Amino acid sequence: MKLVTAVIKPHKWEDVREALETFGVAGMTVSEVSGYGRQKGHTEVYRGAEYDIALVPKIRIEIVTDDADADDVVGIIVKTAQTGRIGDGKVWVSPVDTVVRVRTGEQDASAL
Amino acid sequence: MKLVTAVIKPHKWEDVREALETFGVAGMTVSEVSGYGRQKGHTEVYRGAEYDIALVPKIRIEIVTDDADADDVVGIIVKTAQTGRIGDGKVWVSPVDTVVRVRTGEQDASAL
Amino acid sequence: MKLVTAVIKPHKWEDVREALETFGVAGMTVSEVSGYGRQKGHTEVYRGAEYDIALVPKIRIEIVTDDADADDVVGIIVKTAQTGRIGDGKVWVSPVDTVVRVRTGEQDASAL
Amino acid sequence: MDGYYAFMLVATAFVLMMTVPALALFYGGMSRSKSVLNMMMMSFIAAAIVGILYVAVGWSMGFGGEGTFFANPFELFWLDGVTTDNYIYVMFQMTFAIITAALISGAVADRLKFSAWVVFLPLWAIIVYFPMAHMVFGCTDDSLICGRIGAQDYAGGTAVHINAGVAALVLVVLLGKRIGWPKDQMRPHNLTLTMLGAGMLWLGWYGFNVGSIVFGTTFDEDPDAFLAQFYSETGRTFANTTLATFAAILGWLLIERLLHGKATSLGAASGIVAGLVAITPAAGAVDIGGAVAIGAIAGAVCAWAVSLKYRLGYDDSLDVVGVHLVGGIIGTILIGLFSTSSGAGGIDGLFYGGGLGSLGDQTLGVLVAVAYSGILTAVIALAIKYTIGLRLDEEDEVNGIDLAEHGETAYDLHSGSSGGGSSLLAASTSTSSEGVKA
Amino acid sequence: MDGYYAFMLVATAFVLMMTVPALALFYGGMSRSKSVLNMMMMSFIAAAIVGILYVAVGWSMGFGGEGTFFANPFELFWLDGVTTDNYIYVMFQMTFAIITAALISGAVADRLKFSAWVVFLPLWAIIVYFPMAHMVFGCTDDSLICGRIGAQDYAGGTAVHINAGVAALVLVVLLGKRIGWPKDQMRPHNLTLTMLGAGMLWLGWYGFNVGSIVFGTTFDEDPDAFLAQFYSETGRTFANTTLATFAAILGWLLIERLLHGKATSLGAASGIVAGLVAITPAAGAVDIGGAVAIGAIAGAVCAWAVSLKYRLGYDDSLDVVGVHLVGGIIGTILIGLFSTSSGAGGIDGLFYGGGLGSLGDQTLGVLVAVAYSGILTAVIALAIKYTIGLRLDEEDEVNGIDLAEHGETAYDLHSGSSGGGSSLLAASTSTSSEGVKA
Amino acid sequence: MDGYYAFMLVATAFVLMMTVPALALFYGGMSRSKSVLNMMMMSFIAAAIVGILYVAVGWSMGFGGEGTFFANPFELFWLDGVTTDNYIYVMFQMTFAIITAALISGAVADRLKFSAWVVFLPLWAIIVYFPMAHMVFGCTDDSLICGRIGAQDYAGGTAVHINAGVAALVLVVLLGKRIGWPKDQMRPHNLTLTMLGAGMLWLGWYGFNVGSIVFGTTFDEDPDAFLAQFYSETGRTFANTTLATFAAILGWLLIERLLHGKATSLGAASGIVAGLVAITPAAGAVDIGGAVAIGAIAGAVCAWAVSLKYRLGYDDSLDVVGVHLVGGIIGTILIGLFSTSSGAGGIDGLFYGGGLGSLGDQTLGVLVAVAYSGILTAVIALAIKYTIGLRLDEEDEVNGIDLAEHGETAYDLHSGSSGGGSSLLAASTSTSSEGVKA
Ligand SMILES: Nc1ncnc2c1ncn2[C@@H]1O[C@H](COP(=O)(O)OP(=O)(O)O)[C@@H](O)[C@H]1O
Ligand SMILES: Nc1ncnc2c1ncn2[C@@H]1O[C@H](COP(=O)(O)OP(=O)(O)O)[C@@H](O)[C@H]1O
Ligand SMILES: Nc1ncnc2c1ncn2[C@@H]1O[C@H](COP(=O)(O)OP(=O)(O)O)[C@@H](O)[C@H]1O
Repeated sequence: MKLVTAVIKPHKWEDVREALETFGVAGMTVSEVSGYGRQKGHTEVYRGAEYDIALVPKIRIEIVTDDADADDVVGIIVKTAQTGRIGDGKVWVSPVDTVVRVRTGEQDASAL
Repeated sequence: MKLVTAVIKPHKWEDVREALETFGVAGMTVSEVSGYGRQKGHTEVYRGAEYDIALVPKIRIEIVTDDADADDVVGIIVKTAQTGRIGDGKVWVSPVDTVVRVRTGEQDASAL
Repeated sequence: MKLVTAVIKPHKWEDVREALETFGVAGMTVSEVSGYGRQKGHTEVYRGAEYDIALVPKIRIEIVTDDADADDVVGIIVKTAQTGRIGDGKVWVSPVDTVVRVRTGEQDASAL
Repeated sequence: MDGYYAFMLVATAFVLMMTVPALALFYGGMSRSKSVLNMMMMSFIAAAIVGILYVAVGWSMGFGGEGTFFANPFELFWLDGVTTDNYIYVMFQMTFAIITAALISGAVADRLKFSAWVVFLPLWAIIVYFPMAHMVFGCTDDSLICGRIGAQDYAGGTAVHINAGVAALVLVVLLGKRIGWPKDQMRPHNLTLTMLGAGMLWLGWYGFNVGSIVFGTTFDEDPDAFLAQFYSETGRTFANTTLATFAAILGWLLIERLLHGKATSLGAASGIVAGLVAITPAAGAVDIGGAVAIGAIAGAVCAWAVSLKYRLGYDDSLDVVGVHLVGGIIGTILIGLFSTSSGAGGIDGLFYGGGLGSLGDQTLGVLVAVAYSGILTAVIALAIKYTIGLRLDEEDEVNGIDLAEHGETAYDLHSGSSGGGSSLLAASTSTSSEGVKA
Repeated sequence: MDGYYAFMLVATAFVLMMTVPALALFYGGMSRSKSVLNMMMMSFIAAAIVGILYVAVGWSMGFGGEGTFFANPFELFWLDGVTTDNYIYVMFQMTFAIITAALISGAVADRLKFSAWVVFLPLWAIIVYFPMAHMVFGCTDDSLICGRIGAQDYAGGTAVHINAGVAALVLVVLLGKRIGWPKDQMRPHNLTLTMLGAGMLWLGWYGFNVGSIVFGTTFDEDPDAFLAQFYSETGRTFANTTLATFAAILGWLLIERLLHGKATSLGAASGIVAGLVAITPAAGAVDIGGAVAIGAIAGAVCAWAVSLKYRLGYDDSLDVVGVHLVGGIIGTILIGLFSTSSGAGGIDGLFYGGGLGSLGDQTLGVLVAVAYSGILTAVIALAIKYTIGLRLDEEDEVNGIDLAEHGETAYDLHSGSSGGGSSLLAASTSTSSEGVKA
Repeated sequence: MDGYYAFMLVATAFVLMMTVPALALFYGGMSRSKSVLNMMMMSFIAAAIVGILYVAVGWSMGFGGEGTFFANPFELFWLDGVTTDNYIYVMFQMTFAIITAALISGAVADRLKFSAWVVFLPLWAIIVYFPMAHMVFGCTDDSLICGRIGAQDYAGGTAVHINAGVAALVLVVLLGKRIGWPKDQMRPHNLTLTMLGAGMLWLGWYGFNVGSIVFGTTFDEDPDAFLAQFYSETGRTFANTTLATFAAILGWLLIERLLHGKATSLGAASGIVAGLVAITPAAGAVDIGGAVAIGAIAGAVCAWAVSLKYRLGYDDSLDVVGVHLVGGIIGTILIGLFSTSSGAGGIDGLFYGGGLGSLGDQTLGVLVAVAYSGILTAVIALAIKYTIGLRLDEEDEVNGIDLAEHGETAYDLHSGSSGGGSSLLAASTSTSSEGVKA
C-alpha cells in the first residue's frame, strides 16, 4: 500500500476532491495546514505596526491507496491542483505496510 | 520503528487514549482533521440557503512505536475506536527509519 | 527521498525555521497539533469546576528532503528545538518513494 | 412628570435589552460552541411568545384588579380599556415577564427540545409568572405576597429570581443530566460574550430596579411630593444597585480565590449578576451600607453555591439555581435585617431596630414563591414530558443541539494560521454539494 | 418639555448606535471571516462621511424650507442660523441619514472597492437621501411624498428602508455576483455577532421610532396638549414597535420551519429586523392589533423573499432587498389597511372603514420612493463604475477584502486544542519578518 | 428639572457601561487571545474597587469643600450628610473615577500581576484621581486647575485622559517591555470586539460629555434660565461630541492611508476614541467648526503618535499614551485656540479674538496635570515594584496571563472544519482528568 500526501492551495481542494472521486478514491483525510516556501506571505498593519506573515494557508490531503493506483492518484492531483503559479504545493508518496478499516477490521485493499 | 496513524471519530479519542496508555504507549501526537468517505456529512440552512457539509470531523493520532508493538497498537485502536457504524475510520502503519527525542537526543526505542 | 517529521514546542518553531532556512531547506509544511506525553498539561477553573487539560500545544513540521540531507535536518531541528525541559518533542524520519512539485511536475530532488 | 415618563421609555427599552441580547449573550458565552445558538434562541423566542401573551392576558391577570393569586384575565384582555398613555407601564411589566421566563433557559442547556421550550413558555407564563406578578407587583390588599403577607420586594426577588430559579431546578430534575456530565468538560466556549452580556445586563438593570419605583401620589395630585420621591428614591435605588454589584464582584472573587486559588473573569461576571439579583428586592428598602452588605454576602454565598450541583447531582448547566434562586433568597431575606424605615417601604429591619417582624414576612414571602413556582412548574414540565417529551435525541445532543434543532453552527472562523482567512475547507465543502439549494 | 428633550438626547444617541456598532455587527456576523472588517468599516465610514455632510447641507436640504424634492441647501448651510437648542433635532435626523446609507452596504459584501464606497456615500447622501428626507420628513405642503401625496410614513419606511433597499438592488445588479456565488458556501461566519447586532438594533429602534414623534403644538403654546400627545403617542409607538417585532420573529420562524424544516437563530435575528422595518412607517398609525398583523406578515413574507435572489440571480449578499425593501414596502402599504383615525395620522385605513384612499396614497408614496431612489442610485453607481470602478480585483476578492483593502484580518484565535492559547504559528510568523516595522 | 434628572440617570448608567463592558471589550479585542480575560478583568475589578472607594472618600475629597489639591476626605465620608436626591451626582462622578483608572490598564497588557493591579487601584484612586477630580471638577476658587489656573476642562481632558495617559506611561516604563516586544507579533486577536467596544464607548460618551453640564443657577431659583441652559448647552455638547468623532475617524484613516497605504478598521475604531478624548475637555467651549477641527487634528496626530513607542522603546501595549495622553493634551490645549465666548466657559480663544490668555491657562493646566499624575503615579508604582512586585513570572507571561492569573482561557471554539462543532480534543481532554473536581 502507499500513502499519498498532497499539500495544495485551498481553493483547489474542491476540484481535486471531485477528480479523485471520479477516479474512484473512496475516501481521504484532510487538514488545514500552513505552508512555508517560495510563495511569499502578506503584510498586515495594526496601528502602524507592519507584520509580515510568512506562512500561507494550504490544504493537506492524505490518501492511502493500492500500490497500483498511487501514480495515477499523484497524477490526478498534480493535474488538477496546478495553477502554474508559485505555491501550488507538493505531493509525495510513501510506503505503507498495512491499513485497517476500524469499523470492520478489514485489511489493506478491502479496507479502502 | 513504525509510525501508526489512526483517523477516528472524535468522541472515541478519549477511550483510545486510555487504552493505549494502559498498554504502555507513553506519548502520541493528535490533531483535528476532516474526513471524507462513506460517512455522509450534514445539511445547514442559512436564510433559506441549504448547504451540504460533506466533511466530517475526525481525530488523527500519530504514534511512533517499536516494530514489535505496532500490531498491538493497531489492534487496540481498532478494538477501542470501533462503533460498527460507518465512519469509524482507518488505521495505517508505515515504516520509520529513526526517531529522536529532542530533549535528550536519544534515538529510537529509548526516544519513546 | 526522506520525510522528516518534527513535533516541537510552539515557541521554538521560529528558531527552527530560521536554522533550517540557513541550512538550505527551501520549504516545509507546518500545522498546529496537540501533544500527549510526559509533559503534563494544566488546570482550568470555571465556576468552581476544575478541568485538567492533558494535551499540550505543539507545532508539527514536515520536511521532504534528499536522503543525504535527512540526518543534518534532524540534527538541526534537535539542536535548535532543544530546551532540555520535558516536552521538547520528537523528530522522526521515514522513507519517501517520490515527491512532485505540483506547479511544474518536477520530481524528487528538483521538486524541492 | 414627563421626565419620569421619559426615563420609563428608556428603562423599558433597557429591560427588554436585558433579554435580547444581554442574557442571550451571557448564557450563550457559557454554553459550548455546538449549543450557543440554541441557548440564545431560547431567550429570543421567550421575548416573542411571552411578550405577546402578556399584552393579551398578562397585564390583566397582574394588574386587572383584586385577587389573591391573580386578577381577571379578561378584564383588560388585549389592553382593552387601557389608554395608550399607560402603555409604557404595560410594556415595562411585560419585559419582566419576558426575562423571568428567559432566565430559566440557562439550566437546560444542550438537551431540551426546542419544541418543548416553545410549549413550556406560554404555559409557564400564564400559570406561574402572571399570577406571581400579581402576588408581588400588582399589589392589592389581597394579593398574596405583597398584600396579605406584606413582604417587601422592590423589583422582583421573589417574582423574578426565586421564581425562575425554582422553575429551573424543577426542570433540570425532570430533564436529567447532559450526556457525560459531570465527567466531560463542559467549559464556557466564549467568555468574552459572557462578560459582554454581564455588562449589558448591568446597564439594563438600572431600568429594571430604578424603573420599579411606585409613587405614593400622582403627579397631578401633588407634583412636589411626586418629584421629591422621584429624586430621592431613584437616587437610592441607583446607588444601592451599583454598590451591591461592586461588593458582589469582590465577594465572589474573594471566595473563588480562597476555594480555588484564582480570581476568574467568569467569577467577576457571575458576581455582577449575583449582586444585581440580590439587590433587586432590596434596592428601595436599604441604605448604601445595607446594599454593600447584601451584595458582598450574595457574591460570596453564590460563589460557593454554584458547586452544590456537583454534590447534589443535578445538572443546572449555567447555574440558574446557584445564582438566581440562591441570590434571590439572600436578597429577599436580608431585607428583614437591613431594611430601614427611611427607605421606600418605611420598615425597619432587625439591624435597624425593627425586630423580627420584617424578617418573618420576608421569609414567608420566599416560601410562598418557592412553593407556588415549584409545584406548578413541576405540573407543567411533567405534562410536557409525558406528551411531546422534554429531551433531545441522544445522538443529536452529542452532535450539538444547534445543528439538530436549528440546522446551524455558530462559527465559521478557520484556524489562526489561515492568513487571509480564505475559507479553506469550510468553503469548499459546500461546493462538494450541489451547492446552495434555495 | 425637558422630559421629552431628555428623551431625544438618548434617542439620538441610540440611533447613532444603531449604525455604530449595531448594524456593523449584524452585517459583520453574516459576512465571511475574511470580509467582516470591511463590512463593519462600511458602516463606520458612512457615519463619518454622511454625518459631517448632513450638518453641512443635509439639514438645510431637508428642513430648510419649501421644495417638492428638496429645500435650499445653503439656507441653513453648516447650521448657520440654527440655535444650539435645536441641534438635537438636527443630530436626530442626521442619524437617520447615516443608517440609511449604511444599510446599503449589506448587499455589496466581499467585492465593492472601499474607495468606491467612499465616493458613493457623499454622492448618494446628497443626491438621493437628503432629498428623500425632505419629501418624507421635512414635511411642507409641497414636499412630494408627505405633502403632495400625503402618504403616511412615521419614521422612514420610504425614506429609509425602501430607499436603502432599492439602492442596494441597483448597486448589486451593476456590481455583479461574488466569485463562486451561488455555488460556493458563503455562510455567516459568526452568528453570535449577528444576534448581538439584532438586539442592539432593536434597542436603538426605540429611539428611531418613538423619537420620531412630531408635535401638533409647541410646548409653550399649549403645554397640556403637548404632554398629552407625548404620553399617548409615545406609548402607542413604543408598544407597536415592540409587538410588531415579536410577531415578525414568530412569522419568520414559522415560514422557515415550513419551508426548510428548521427554525433558525439567523431567522429569529432576521425576523427582528424585518418586523422593525415594517413597523417603522406604521408605528404611529396603527393600533396594537394592526402592529401584530403587520409584523407577522412582514416576518413571513421576508422569510420567503430572501430566497428570491437565488431565483432571480442577483447577489444581494446580506438580503438588504429581501428585508429592507420588501419589509419597507409591506409596512408602508399595509398602513392603507390598518391605519386608524385614533392614531397619529388621524386616517382610517381600509379595514377601519376608511376606504381605499389611504391605500392609494401609500402605494403612490412607495412608487415614488422606488423610482426616485432607483433611477438616481443607478446614475451614481454607473458614474463610479465607469470612472474609478466599483469592483475589487479578482484575486483580492478570493483572498479576502479585509486583507486587500484594510491590510487586516479580524481574528487571531488559534485552535481550541492550543491550551493556554499560546500564539503558536500566528505569533512566530511575525518574527519570521524583520519583526514589526513602525 | 425632572427631565434633566432623568437624563442624568441614563447618563450615569451609560458612563458606567463605558468601563463595563465597553472599555473592557475595546481593550480585550486588541489583546492576544491568551490575555484577553485579564485585560477585561482589569476593567471589571477597577469598577468594583474604585467605585466603593469613591463613595467612601472620593466624593468627599472631590466635592467636600475647599482645598487646592483636595477637600477633607471625612467631611462627607461614606456620603454621610448627602441626601439621596443628590446620590445620582455622586454616582455620575464615581463613574469618571472608575473609567480613568480602567483606562490605564491598556498599557500594561500581558504582564502586570493581577495582585499588583488590585493594590495599585485603591492607591492610585486616592492619591492621584480623587485629588485631580477636585482640582478640575470639584471646582472651588482655590482648586488648582479649575479655580486658581482657571483652565477650561468640560468633562475631563486633564483629570481623565491626560491623567490616565501619564499614569500609563509611568507604569510601563517601570514595568518594562513584554517578552518578545517589539520583535514578535502582538496583533489584536479579535477586532470585532474592539469595534464593538469603540461603538459602545461612543454611546456612553454622550453620557460622559453631555452629562457634564454644570448649571449657572438652580432650577428653583430660575427655572427658565436653568432649562434654557439645559437645551442650548446639551445641544452644543452633543453636536460637538458627534462631529469631532466623525472628523477624527477621517483624520486617522487619512494619515494611516498616507503612512501605511491602507485605511484600517482598527484605525477607524481608534479614531473614534481619539476624537472623543480630544473633544472631552472642549465639548462646551467650542462651536461645531472648532469641534471638527479638534477632532480632525486629534485623529491625525494620534494616528502618528501611536508609532512613537517603537521609536522611543516603551511598550505602551494598547496605546494609552498615544491616544489618551496625546489626545487629551490636544483637546485641552486647542481650547486655547477654538474656545468661543458663546460657549459654556464664555471665553474667547486665540482664533476667536481672545488673545493668548486662554492658551496659557490651558497649557498650564496640562502641565500641572502631567506633573501631578506623573510624579505620584511613579511613587505608587515604585512602592509596589519593590514590595509585592509588578511583573508576572516569565513562563506565565509566555503561556498567557489568563491561564496564570485567572486559570481560564477565553475561547473553546474548535476549528471551522469541525462541522457540528463537536467538542473534539477540547472535550476529551477533560475526561483525561479525573473529570470535573468541584
Ligand atoms: N520540502 C518540503 N517539504 C514539505 N512541504 C514542502 C516542502 N517544500 C514546500 N512544501 C510545501 O509546498 C508549498 C508550496 O511550495 P512553494 O515553494 O511555496 O511553491 P512551489 O512548490 O510552487 O515551488 C509550501 O507552502 C509548503 O507547504
Ligand atoms: N483512502 C483513505 N485514505 C486516508 N483516509 C481515509 C481513506 N478512506 C477513508 N479515510 C478516513 O477514514 C474516515 C472514515 O471512512 P468512511 O469511508 O467514512 O467510513 P468507513 O471507514 O467506516 O468505511 C474518513 O472520514 C476519512 O477520514
Ligand atoms: N510515541 C510518540 N509518537 C508520536 N509523538 C509522540 C510520541 N511520544 C511523544 N510524542 C510527542 O512528543 C511530545 C513531547 O513528548 P513528551 O513525552 O511530553 O516529552 P519528551 O519528548 O521531552 O520526553 C508530545 O507532546 C507528543 O506530541
